[in-house]
Amino acid sequence: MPLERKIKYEKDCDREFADWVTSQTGGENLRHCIQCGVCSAACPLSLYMDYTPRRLINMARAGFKKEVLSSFTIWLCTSCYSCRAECPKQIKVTDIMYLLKRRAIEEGVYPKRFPIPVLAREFGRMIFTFGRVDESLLVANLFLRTNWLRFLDMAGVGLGLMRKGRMSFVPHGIEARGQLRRVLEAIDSEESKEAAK
Amino acid sequence: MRYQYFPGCSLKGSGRAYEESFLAVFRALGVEVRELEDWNCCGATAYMSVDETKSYALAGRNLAIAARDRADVMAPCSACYLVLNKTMRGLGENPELKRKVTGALKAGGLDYREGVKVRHPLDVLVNDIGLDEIRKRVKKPLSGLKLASYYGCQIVRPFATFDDQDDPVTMDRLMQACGAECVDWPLKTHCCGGSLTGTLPDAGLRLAYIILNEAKKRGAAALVTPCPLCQFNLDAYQGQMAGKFGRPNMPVLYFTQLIGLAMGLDADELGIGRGIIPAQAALAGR
Amino acid sequence: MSTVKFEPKIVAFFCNWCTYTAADLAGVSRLKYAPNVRVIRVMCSGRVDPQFVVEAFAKGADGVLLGGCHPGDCHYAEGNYKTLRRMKMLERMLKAMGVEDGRFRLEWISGAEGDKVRSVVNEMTEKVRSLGPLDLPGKFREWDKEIEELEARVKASEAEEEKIHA
Amino acid sequence: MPDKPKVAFYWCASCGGCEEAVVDLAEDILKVVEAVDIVLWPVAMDFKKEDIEARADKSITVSFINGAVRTSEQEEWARLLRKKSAFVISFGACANSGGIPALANQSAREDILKYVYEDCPSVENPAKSRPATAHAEEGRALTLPEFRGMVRALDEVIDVDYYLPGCPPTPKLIQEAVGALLTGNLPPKGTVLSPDVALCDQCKRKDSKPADLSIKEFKRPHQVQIDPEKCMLAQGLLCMGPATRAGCEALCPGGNMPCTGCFGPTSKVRDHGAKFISSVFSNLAAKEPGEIDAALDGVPDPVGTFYRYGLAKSLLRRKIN
Amino acid sequence: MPKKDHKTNGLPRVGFYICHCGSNIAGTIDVAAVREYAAGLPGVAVARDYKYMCSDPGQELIASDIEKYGLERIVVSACSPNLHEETFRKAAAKGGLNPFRVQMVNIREHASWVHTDRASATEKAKDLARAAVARVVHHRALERKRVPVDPNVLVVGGGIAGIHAALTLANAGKKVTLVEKEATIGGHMALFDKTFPTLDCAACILTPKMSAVKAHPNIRLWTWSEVEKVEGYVGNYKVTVKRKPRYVNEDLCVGCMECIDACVYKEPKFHDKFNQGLGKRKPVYIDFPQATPKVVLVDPETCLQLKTGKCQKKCASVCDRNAFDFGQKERSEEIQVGSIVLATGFRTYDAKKDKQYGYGRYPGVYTALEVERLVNASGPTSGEIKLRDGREPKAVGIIHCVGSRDEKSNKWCSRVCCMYSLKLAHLIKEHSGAEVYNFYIDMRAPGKAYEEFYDKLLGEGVHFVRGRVAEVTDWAVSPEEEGKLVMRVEDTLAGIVRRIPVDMVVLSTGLEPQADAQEVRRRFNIGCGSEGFFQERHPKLAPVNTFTDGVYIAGACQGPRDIPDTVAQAGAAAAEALALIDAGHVELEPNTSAVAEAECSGCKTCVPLCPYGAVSFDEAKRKAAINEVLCKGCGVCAAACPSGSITQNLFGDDEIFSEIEGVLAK
Repeated sequence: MPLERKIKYEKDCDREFADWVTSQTGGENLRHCIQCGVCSAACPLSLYMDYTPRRLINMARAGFKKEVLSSFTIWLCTSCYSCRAECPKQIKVTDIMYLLKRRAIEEGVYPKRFPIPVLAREFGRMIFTFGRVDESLLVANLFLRTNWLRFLDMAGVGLGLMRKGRMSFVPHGIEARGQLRRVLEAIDSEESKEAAK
Repeated sequence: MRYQYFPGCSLKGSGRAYEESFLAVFRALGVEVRELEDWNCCGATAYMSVDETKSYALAGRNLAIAARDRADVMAPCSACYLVLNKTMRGLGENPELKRKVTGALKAGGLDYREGVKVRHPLDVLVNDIGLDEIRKRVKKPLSGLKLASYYGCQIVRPFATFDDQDDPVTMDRLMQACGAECVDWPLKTHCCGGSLTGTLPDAGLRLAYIILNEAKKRGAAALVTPCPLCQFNLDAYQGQMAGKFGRPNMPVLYFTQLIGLAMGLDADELGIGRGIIPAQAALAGR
Repeated sequence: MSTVKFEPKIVAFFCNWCTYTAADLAGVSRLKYAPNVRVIRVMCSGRVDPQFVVEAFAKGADGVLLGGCHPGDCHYAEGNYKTLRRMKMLERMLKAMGVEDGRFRLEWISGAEGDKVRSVVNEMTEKVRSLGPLDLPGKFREWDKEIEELEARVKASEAEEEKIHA
Repeated sequence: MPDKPKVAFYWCASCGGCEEAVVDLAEDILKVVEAVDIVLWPVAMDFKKEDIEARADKSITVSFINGAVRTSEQEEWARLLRKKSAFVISFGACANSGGIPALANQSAREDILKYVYEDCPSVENPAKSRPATAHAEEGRALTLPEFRGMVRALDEVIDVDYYLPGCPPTPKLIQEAVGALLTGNLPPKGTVLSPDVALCDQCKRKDSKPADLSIKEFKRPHQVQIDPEKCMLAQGLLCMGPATRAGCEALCPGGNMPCTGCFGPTSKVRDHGAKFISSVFSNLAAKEPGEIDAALDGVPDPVGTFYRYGLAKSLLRRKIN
Repeated sequence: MPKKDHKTNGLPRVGFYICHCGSNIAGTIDVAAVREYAAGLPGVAVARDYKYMCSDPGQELIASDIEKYGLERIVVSACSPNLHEETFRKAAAKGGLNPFRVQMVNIREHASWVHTDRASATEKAKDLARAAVARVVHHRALERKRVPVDPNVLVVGGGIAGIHAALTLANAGKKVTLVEKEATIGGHMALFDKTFPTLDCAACILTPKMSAVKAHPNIRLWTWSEVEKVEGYVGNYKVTVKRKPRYVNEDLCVGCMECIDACVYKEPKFHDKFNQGLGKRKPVYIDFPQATPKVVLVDPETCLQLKTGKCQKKCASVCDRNAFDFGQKERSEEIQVGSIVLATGFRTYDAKKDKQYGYGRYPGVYTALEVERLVNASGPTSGEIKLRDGREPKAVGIIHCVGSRDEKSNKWCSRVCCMYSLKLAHLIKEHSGAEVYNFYIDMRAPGKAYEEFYDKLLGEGVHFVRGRVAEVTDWAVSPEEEGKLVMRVEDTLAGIVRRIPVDMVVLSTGLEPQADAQEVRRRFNIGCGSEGFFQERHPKLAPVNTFTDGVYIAGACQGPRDIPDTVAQAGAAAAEALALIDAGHVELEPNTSAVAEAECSGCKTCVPLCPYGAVSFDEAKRKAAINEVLCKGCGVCAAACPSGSITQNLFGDDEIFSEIEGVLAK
């Protein structure tokens, strides 16, 4: 069995990453965490997580960038905000999950063909083009892009919905698509300006 | 009384019954509800994980449009309700973000103004219209109907603006006003699995099942909810659950549908038939 | 305006029991804030006579800050209510005399609010900086130039006569 | 004939009321006239500037100068009289502290001229011509005095020996002053020739003032039937008496009008208005900011109320603009 | 070196001293530059700097210079006057100068400690020095008024703190009035069964002290009473006390309790506050057998006679002492005291606020105080641990930090919860043999023999789970969870989330300020910290003093603390009061106001402004007059006097105007 070094050397810790997290909106009082674990206990998904939210928070502020960004935990968050509601230090755990997801997508470190980041990207693509989301189309795309076999398994759902008139494959977008694009592009240029600085 | 109405994508798709019943009820109450013109996707929570600023801008566009009218905005979809409120707070607390977003909106010829109120129909029904008014309108009380009121997460968290985060009661009081009975149970705001039902069924379906199963245990004949995604997960996936955990066979209705029934509106007008799990039995021909 | 950055001069009147104590606390807690304020200690904000405020402006203050205990917390029961009443009238008078809002500020700061001292002093310093110098002594000199000229002229003409007579 | 003390009267920016006050000495004026030679009194007799210029310095025993100083001419006369007089007495509120004319210190010079010569509804001046300090025509040059940037009290222009307060000073105070000068038993220089105590001391309504005023609202004289006995402040009328120097024997309260402060403050007060604010408003009934503001709305014109006679000598001197 | 004949052109000769305070000041301010600058100021005859002005040589320097240079005024530029003004006044007095001719400049707290830029901090120090020199010239020689101290003491609150303070004072021969708002003294301690870490029974150590209070000739015990009004000043307080009606004459009742048996209500059926509602009582009752005074009282809310006037009054008829008096009315009594000890204690956090723990929803959820009563032999279950439904718990979970260390409720650590939770864990295990889980965030056992106690509990096999419980719920995911209360928590040391089914949940609620803390502190004119506990004068150096002389605080009203600390503090408060009494007199600050009679117009503006009635209107002279003993020196009258005829010592117009001019003159 292959041996792997578990001990952390200080050089393995990425201070810059820790500072980045705490500097983001939502990350403000991350450093105040007293590791009580109430977030983990309140989380309905923690039972599937590789690291509990509490551990993830601690690893983030310690700068364990690799483990944090590649963790399964951030992708399991359904943003039900239970953690944030219970946190005695009012740490915005959910928002922190969001910003970690964003960073992971930027750096391309997430399980390949793992549906959730794809879902997120699909959302983006669809909103850009139509201004609205057509769930059915979204779901269909999603499964075709990840694991189309599962699509068959889920097809039952789709058929049921269709029978009940709850599915439409014609994407109805907004009229002012141009306007919407201008708005989103304005953000891009603004952010690229900042990047330049 | 007059309100603007932000449907959001779900209420035009899988949540159609929600829109139908919501509009029907407010029509019957004589409250004017106007759909926000050319609204766009609220930027839903999942999008937050692609680009935060853009998701603020997306919601910002809707708020800018809403600001042209003084009337409060009703957002029946929990996600929309949360995202729009979160955006207002976010822009309020973070001037830098506000500068970016309002700037971008300007580029699109829109101007963002503060002071728009985004509210949930539950809030409006209980605090603006009032339970007494509802009681007055009840023609066919839902007497004998045992319900488990399930709120889901995002209308009380993180911003508990009109109800308690752990033990909300608004919808229970509404259902009681309609003559129904609400079981006492602890899962009112537990997670239904959100988008995981689709992306990670093993995880998502389990959560959904726990809720349906507990409701059943407590003797509820049906689940009532104010959230389209919850309704979708809890209703549409019961078939998938069957294989893994067992078949709850529990109809999942929108609170607007039940209010509508109590007020004597026509079941089809309220989209009762659109449920994957038929509700007729539970509603005993109401 | 001169090229050197304008540093506002702010005179503060702090009540001994709350705001002065809070300022001490800020010190003990090593909070850092702008060095533009000069504190004058009074036992109670109720001791502060609106004359002190206008005098401070007349003698060259760019801003005047008055700090007392929160309403209901006055060490002398109700001194701060008397302060509030007077100062609200004074504010109206100052406005009418063309002293911009923000040059005079009344704040309730309890002995436990060292951090509020920091934020109030910093905010006010920035506010007054943005308003620019008030510099009444300078303005007085400016205004009085016109009569000095005449005085000089009179003296000159008298000197002329002296010559003629002589 | 024996060399009688020489006396000069001069008026700067004033309404003439102070001159009236002198006339109000009635037959006593004759005594004065017997006792002194009047060498200058523009309002009553015809003298020329040259006459005064021709006099030896300090040859005038005393000059009574009333009115505030607004123009260069007034400054010249003030300086001239200062030079020629042994004593200069600042006569009346305008000379002492700017008086009513000093209320103009709330407006900039330009605004005043623009209004008076252009915007005033009753003015017809399409050419928008303004008085010029120098004008030449057919070889003749005409000059006008300079209109200064602000109104000044007399002692802001020249050195003053004594002050007679009041708008106008009362005959009694004038007599006492003249008497003191003639008999030569004089108080220290710079003294205001009136008791150094506030007016309540002389006011008949003093006893009707409650121990606890706690004023609820302010009214203006035209808004109420004023009780002729009761303390004005107790009736919600802003009476400057408590903050104003005595000497007039409470003429206005006697005439059922609140004191407006023409005698100026007592010697220990630097700013009449600020001090008055400090006293009266401490005794409002209101506690909450909202209530307090409501009460203060009853004082629509703070500056005009608190500095009616003293703006020129207020610590801020004029509106800053 | 300037000589004695140094010219100060007519001005009083000022000595200027600036302190380095080690590097505290010198680190940020150019002390030498300030000294040089001050030396050139008008009137300054000598200017020096020194490492520590407050040290003996520093003070000596001032004293000797006064003689050497004929100094008439002293300015010391150092720390806050609130710290050392007294020190330097004494130094001046030692040198033969009137102590009030000294002015301090605060360049430490207000400059060196709060600024970073040396140049601007030094500028500030110069400005302040200039102002002080300009102002000190006007300082007149003043005398401190001496007023005698009333040796009687008021102790408010009859918990262990109040009891201990009262006894200490009484044993020292002082007359003490102990006022308690409940019907019995004993406070929270009387509710406890055992006390940590020694596990000796609370009653055994408390009740003897309670009866000692009752029996003590020097203590007047007023229970069922509250302080209404406090007037006066240090050494001479006039206190009004509200005495609530008991409907039983205290002097006649001997506490035989026959009336309780006789009551027309055969069974006790009313909420028993003392037992946290776990037991029931009758309309006529006594809190607990050792209640002190051992006197019954009648509850007007539930007593038939008092509600309807129609009752056989069996209670009264069986009382051979005729102690019953249904006509009793509330009354107020006035007492004179010289000093006051406040020991008003704390309240526990309202567990209902934390909905996720289901208190009030699930009968199996208890507060720690309720459990104290359950395990107490004299409690409603006489020490048996029975759930509300009568079952005996097989598993019990104790949640720490409920209403503590939580931004949503109380930020602070309540200090005692960890220890009392350990105690309860031990007692529950001992009484019921149940499995006991402690859910803690951090285990805090920082006291004598506390860590050892924790160690003992570890040995006893109590389970410790490090994690804050997210939820107490009754939904089961497995058969063994059915009918149980399930606690969801992360075992943070294992990094694993657990669901633990129990029968009983104990919420270790934190300590909070009393509900009426704000009113009480206003009544006694003291301060509260931001969290609402009474504010001590100095967190380290004056922990039992307040900013109001003669008023001292003891126990948990000042902050959460356990019994040993409370008792120690109560002793300290008593000692402070004794020190004041033994001095026999207090010296009043001389910064009082006075009316210049000749200049007063009698306008009465000042009269209503004084909160202490020190300003009066002399009808004969028709002028205002100030009683300088009553005057506390706020100066509000001086500010308001419309003719400037009132001056305040040390804060006169001349002093303040010259200070204003001083800081601005350049």
